[in-house]
Amino acid sequence: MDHFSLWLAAFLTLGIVSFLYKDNAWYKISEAIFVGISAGYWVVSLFWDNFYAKFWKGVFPEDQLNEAGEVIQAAQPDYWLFIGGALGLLMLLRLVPKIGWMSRWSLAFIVGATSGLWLMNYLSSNVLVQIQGTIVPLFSSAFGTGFDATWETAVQNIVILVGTFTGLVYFYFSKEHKGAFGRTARVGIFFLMITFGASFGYTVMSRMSLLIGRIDFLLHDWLGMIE
Amino acid sequence: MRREVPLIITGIVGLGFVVQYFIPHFPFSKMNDWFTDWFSIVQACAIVLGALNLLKVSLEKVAAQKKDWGYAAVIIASFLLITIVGLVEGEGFRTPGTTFDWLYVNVYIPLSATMFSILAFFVASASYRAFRARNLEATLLLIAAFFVMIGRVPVGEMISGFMPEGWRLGNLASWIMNVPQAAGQRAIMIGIGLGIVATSLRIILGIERAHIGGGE
Amino acid sequence: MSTRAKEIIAIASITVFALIFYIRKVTGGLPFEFPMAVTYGVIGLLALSLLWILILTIQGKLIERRVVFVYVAFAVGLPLFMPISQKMTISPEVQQLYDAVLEQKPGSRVLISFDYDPPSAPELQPMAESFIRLCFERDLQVIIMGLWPQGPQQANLALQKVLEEEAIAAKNLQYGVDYVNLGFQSGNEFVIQGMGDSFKKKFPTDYQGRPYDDIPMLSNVKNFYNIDYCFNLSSGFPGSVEWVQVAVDRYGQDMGAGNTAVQAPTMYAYLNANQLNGLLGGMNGAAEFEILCDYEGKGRKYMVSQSFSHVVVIAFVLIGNVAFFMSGRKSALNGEKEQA
Amino acid sequence: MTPLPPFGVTVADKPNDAGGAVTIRWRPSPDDVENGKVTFYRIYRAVEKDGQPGQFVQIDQRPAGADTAYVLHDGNADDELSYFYRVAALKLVKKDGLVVGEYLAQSDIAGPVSPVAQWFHMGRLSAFIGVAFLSFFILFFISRAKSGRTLFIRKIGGLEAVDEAVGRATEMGKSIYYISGLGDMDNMQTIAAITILGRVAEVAAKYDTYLDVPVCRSMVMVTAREIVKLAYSKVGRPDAYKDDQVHYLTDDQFGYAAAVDGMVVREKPATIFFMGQFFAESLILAETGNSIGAIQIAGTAMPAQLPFFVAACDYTLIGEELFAASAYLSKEPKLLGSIKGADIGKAVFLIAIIVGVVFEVFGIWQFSNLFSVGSN
Repeated sequence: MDHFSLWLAAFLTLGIVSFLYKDNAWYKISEAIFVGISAGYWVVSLFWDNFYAKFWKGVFPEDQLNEAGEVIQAAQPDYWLFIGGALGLLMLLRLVPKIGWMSRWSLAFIVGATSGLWLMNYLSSNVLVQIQGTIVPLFSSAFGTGFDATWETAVQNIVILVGTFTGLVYFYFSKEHKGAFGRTARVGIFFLMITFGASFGYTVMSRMSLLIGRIDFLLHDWLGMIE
Repeated sequence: MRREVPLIITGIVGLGFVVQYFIPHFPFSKMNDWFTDWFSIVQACAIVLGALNLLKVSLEKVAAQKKDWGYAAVIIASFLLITIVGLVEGEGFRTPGTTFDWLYVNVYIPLSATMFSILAFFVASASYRAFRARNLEATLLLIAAFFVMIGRVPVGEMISGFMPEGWRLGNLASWIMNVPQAAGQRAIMIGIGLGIVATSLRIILGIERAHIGGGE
Repeated sequence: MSTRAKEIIAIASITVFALIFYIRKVTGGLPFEFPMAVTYGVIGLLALSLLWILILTIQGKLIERRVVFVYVAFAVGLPLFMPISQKMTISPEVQQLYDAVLEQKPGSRVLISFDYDPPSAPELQPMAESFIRLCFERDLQVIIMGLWPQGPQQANLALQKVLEEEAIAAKNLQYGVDYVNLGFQSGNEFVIQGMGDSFKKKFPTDYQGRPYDDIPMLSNVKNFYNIDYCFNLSSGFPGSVEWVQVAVDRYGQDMGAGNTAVQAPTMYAYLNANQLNGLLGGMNGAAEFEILCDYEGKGRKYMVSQSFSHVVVIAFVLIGNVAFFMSGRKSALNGEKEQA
Repeated sequence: MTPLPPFGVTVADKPNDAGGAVTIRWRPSPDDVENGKVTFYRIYRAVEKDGQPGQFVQIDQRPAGADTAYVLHDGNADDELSYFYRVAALKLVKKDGLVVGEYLAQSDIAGPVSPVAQWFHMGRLSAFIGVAFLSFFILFFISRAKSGRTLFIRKIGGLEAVDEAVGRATEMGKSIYYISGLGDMDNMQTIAAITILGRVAEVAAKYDTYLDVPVCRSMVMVTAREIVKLAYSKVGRPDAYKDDQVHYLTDDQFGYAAAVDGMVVREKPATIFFMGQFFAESLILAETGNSIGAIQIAGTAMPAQLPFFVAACDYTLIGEELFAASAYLSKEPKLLGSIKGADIGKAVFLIAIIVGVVFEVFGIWQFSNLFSVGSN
């Protein structure tokens, strides 16, 4: 990196960090550049990656040529993409106030497709597979071996079973959390809290490493103070 | 027309995408792929609306010379700069050596990496403030966080080095992650799955219709 | 003095400070490293100031968040100057991943998906480097792709670094024969879905625009059925979750993953259900994997700072709680909001 | 030098697919042992012509070393044609890293076989039964709710607080922020968040409190505008709605976080809602909101972000609660019916877990297979 780009990157880095002290002009400039640059970045990416590469090239593909300029594979336009183009066009009708409501068709399509897809994907991956994973022989080390598990494995299996069961009870909405049911749900909350605590603890590590990366940039790449 | 047509579209399309899961035969086998492509095309069109809105709001600020209008001008300038550069440079805008790539490496990356990294500070201040053993629930949260944090770093191994193999802090952290944590995670996942099933059905059946601007 | 003037003075003094060191660097100044005595001194100072914060907190003075911030900055920054290293034990899920790679016969095809961008590089880049290096060492064929636009660029950085290494350079690996970078494809999980049908359809050309059919090592690769092992480096969506849901659940692919520490807890459920057969979680996973692969990467160097920062966070949690109990559980610290 | 060939080669149409794939199975060559002669298997295919195989062409090469059997899916087949296959064991002789000799042993020819597309994925029968049964319960309770029976739903803390939180903003004369996360409209969490926005907007309009919705996806902006506008007119204040209440910032995760952070510290809203899909920016946003003393209500189905919201917000909707929220807030019987229906599904699954575990303990494994989901 040449001097200018290093200093520019360092300027912007410190500008964002200065927000920690308080909101100030340096941060505001960095923020404004960030918003502008990133919005533009996505406009450009979506235009080339999605609109051009997907739609344009899909509908008007070029023949694949070999080095001699002969056609090895004739282009096969994918006319299904026109549906996508139509949906996109409908979306853009927002710009015309009178018929802007037509963009709802396109939204309706997207929301419908998303609902259908997510319904099945989550039912299988999140519900069925996880339930199957919970149904285990508690006391055997491998399937069909009877009651030969070490006590550690047995405890582990039982804790997972109890945690999953009580946690699900907590998410049961149509019954007041009172009495035995309420106590079960409370155990479920305990498990949820342990889950949150553990993933928080685990996350701390990740967050710190990001900072290490940035400090490494400032002290190593920019100022050359560390190895 | 304005309300009914979108409802019918949502219902039919939703049902179609449920059915495709079970039918390996063409054309159902292709629906998934098609939707991805279509969605990304719609996304590319829709961003025009967002970008114009950003420009409009910023321009209004500059025109009215509202407080901090100078920063709004910076937004407009940097947005136009990278957009024009990226569109002019063509399909290969990401190739190393282009102006777009220069902006990406020297402006975009430092900004987003730093914004990401200030999380480290927030994590520390949140732990200082929020993790108090106020009640049993909060205490469990705290204890789990504590053991995982200490067990996942070599310091934990040093402190508990005298313990027998399998009982050190690192093993305890792994146990918490693999057993109670995984159990809680599983309950959350199953709950989310069922929540999504119920919400999807509401949408497909047209009971939940806010997204298309329809009330009762 | 007006706020504006203060701000200008602050920026100016930072600039002067930076310039001094920058000129020093440009004129060939060497990096600093603390001698051992200074190292212990610094650690002592850090500990003393923590004690001071504890005393303040017990007295009921909730220290300002900015003090916490400064403290974190020092705890992460200073260890980078210290000449110390740490002992580590290998977690079973890391070992599992390593074994899974070792099980692959030479010539097997490994698909690596780079689903992250530069901000997550501190954690994932060391994993990428040591994993690719291990594959090359074991003579596995490496196919690279990305569901994030910047992923394949990160892959190239890792490749470059690994290929420069003597032992690997001696193998004289050829692009297109031993490894290939298919580049980025938009469409999130549906790309994976499409790859179950045909790789070529999703990646008609590689990163440089070379047609799929022109790449020798891909001539027998139609879809997942021709892939022996799949590895995914991810820092969010789309990432390992989607890979498991589609490539593993739908196509029965064998798979391991490297995740940022944030994502890792979610992945344990999949690890338990055997949907994954190996996991590297965060910097720790990266460092452990480096040890297994016997590779000197940044992971282990960063681990020292990591440990310090952990101790600091743990210390802050403890301080908060000690003060909370000593002040009769009802001080201003009682989880009330602080204004800063 | 030549190894013994593999044997027991069988071919069949690959089931449960869209056609175009054939499954080839074979048993290892007797020489396929550790440090044995076989290094690879080569798979050859020939198109059927008048009942006879035509020219065999190599389609794949697999490393040797499996224990008992090999399976390969040839996904390059054409439904219109029939194929023959054979597998060869290969010994490579290397010298200084270069291949100097190849010894091949061909198996018997297997086939012909022709790939077929199926109309139902048998492996997904359990998912089919699952969805049918959940839909039945949900529909049943929706129709019961329509007929006027009241349904009990337990209190959800975060949602009870919505009125109070909006009321506080009104008292303080400050605005409310609604952050709908990073997801786009192809994400159920975002769709759920947007429907909750409708209910929050109604309350805000009723109290005449300014609702600011900075978004990071254009399509979400379009949808959110529809919803907020509708909410305002529902409570009879269509004039108070302005399009720019819902405004786009940038599609970028941290660009968005930087901008929202700036807005929060400058305008100091009294109440902030975080609903939808969040990633790492969750804590940046929530801590900044916390630092200005705003009341914060969060909800997400991203397990990794939940702890941060729990730590920095006043109320947090956990996972499924986010999806139940719009129904809960609307108090509409039909919507509540769907929650009840999903609950019954949950109860059945809970019982199934217990029953299943008991079966497993006594060595009956078929039950848990009911929940298996077939892959492609």
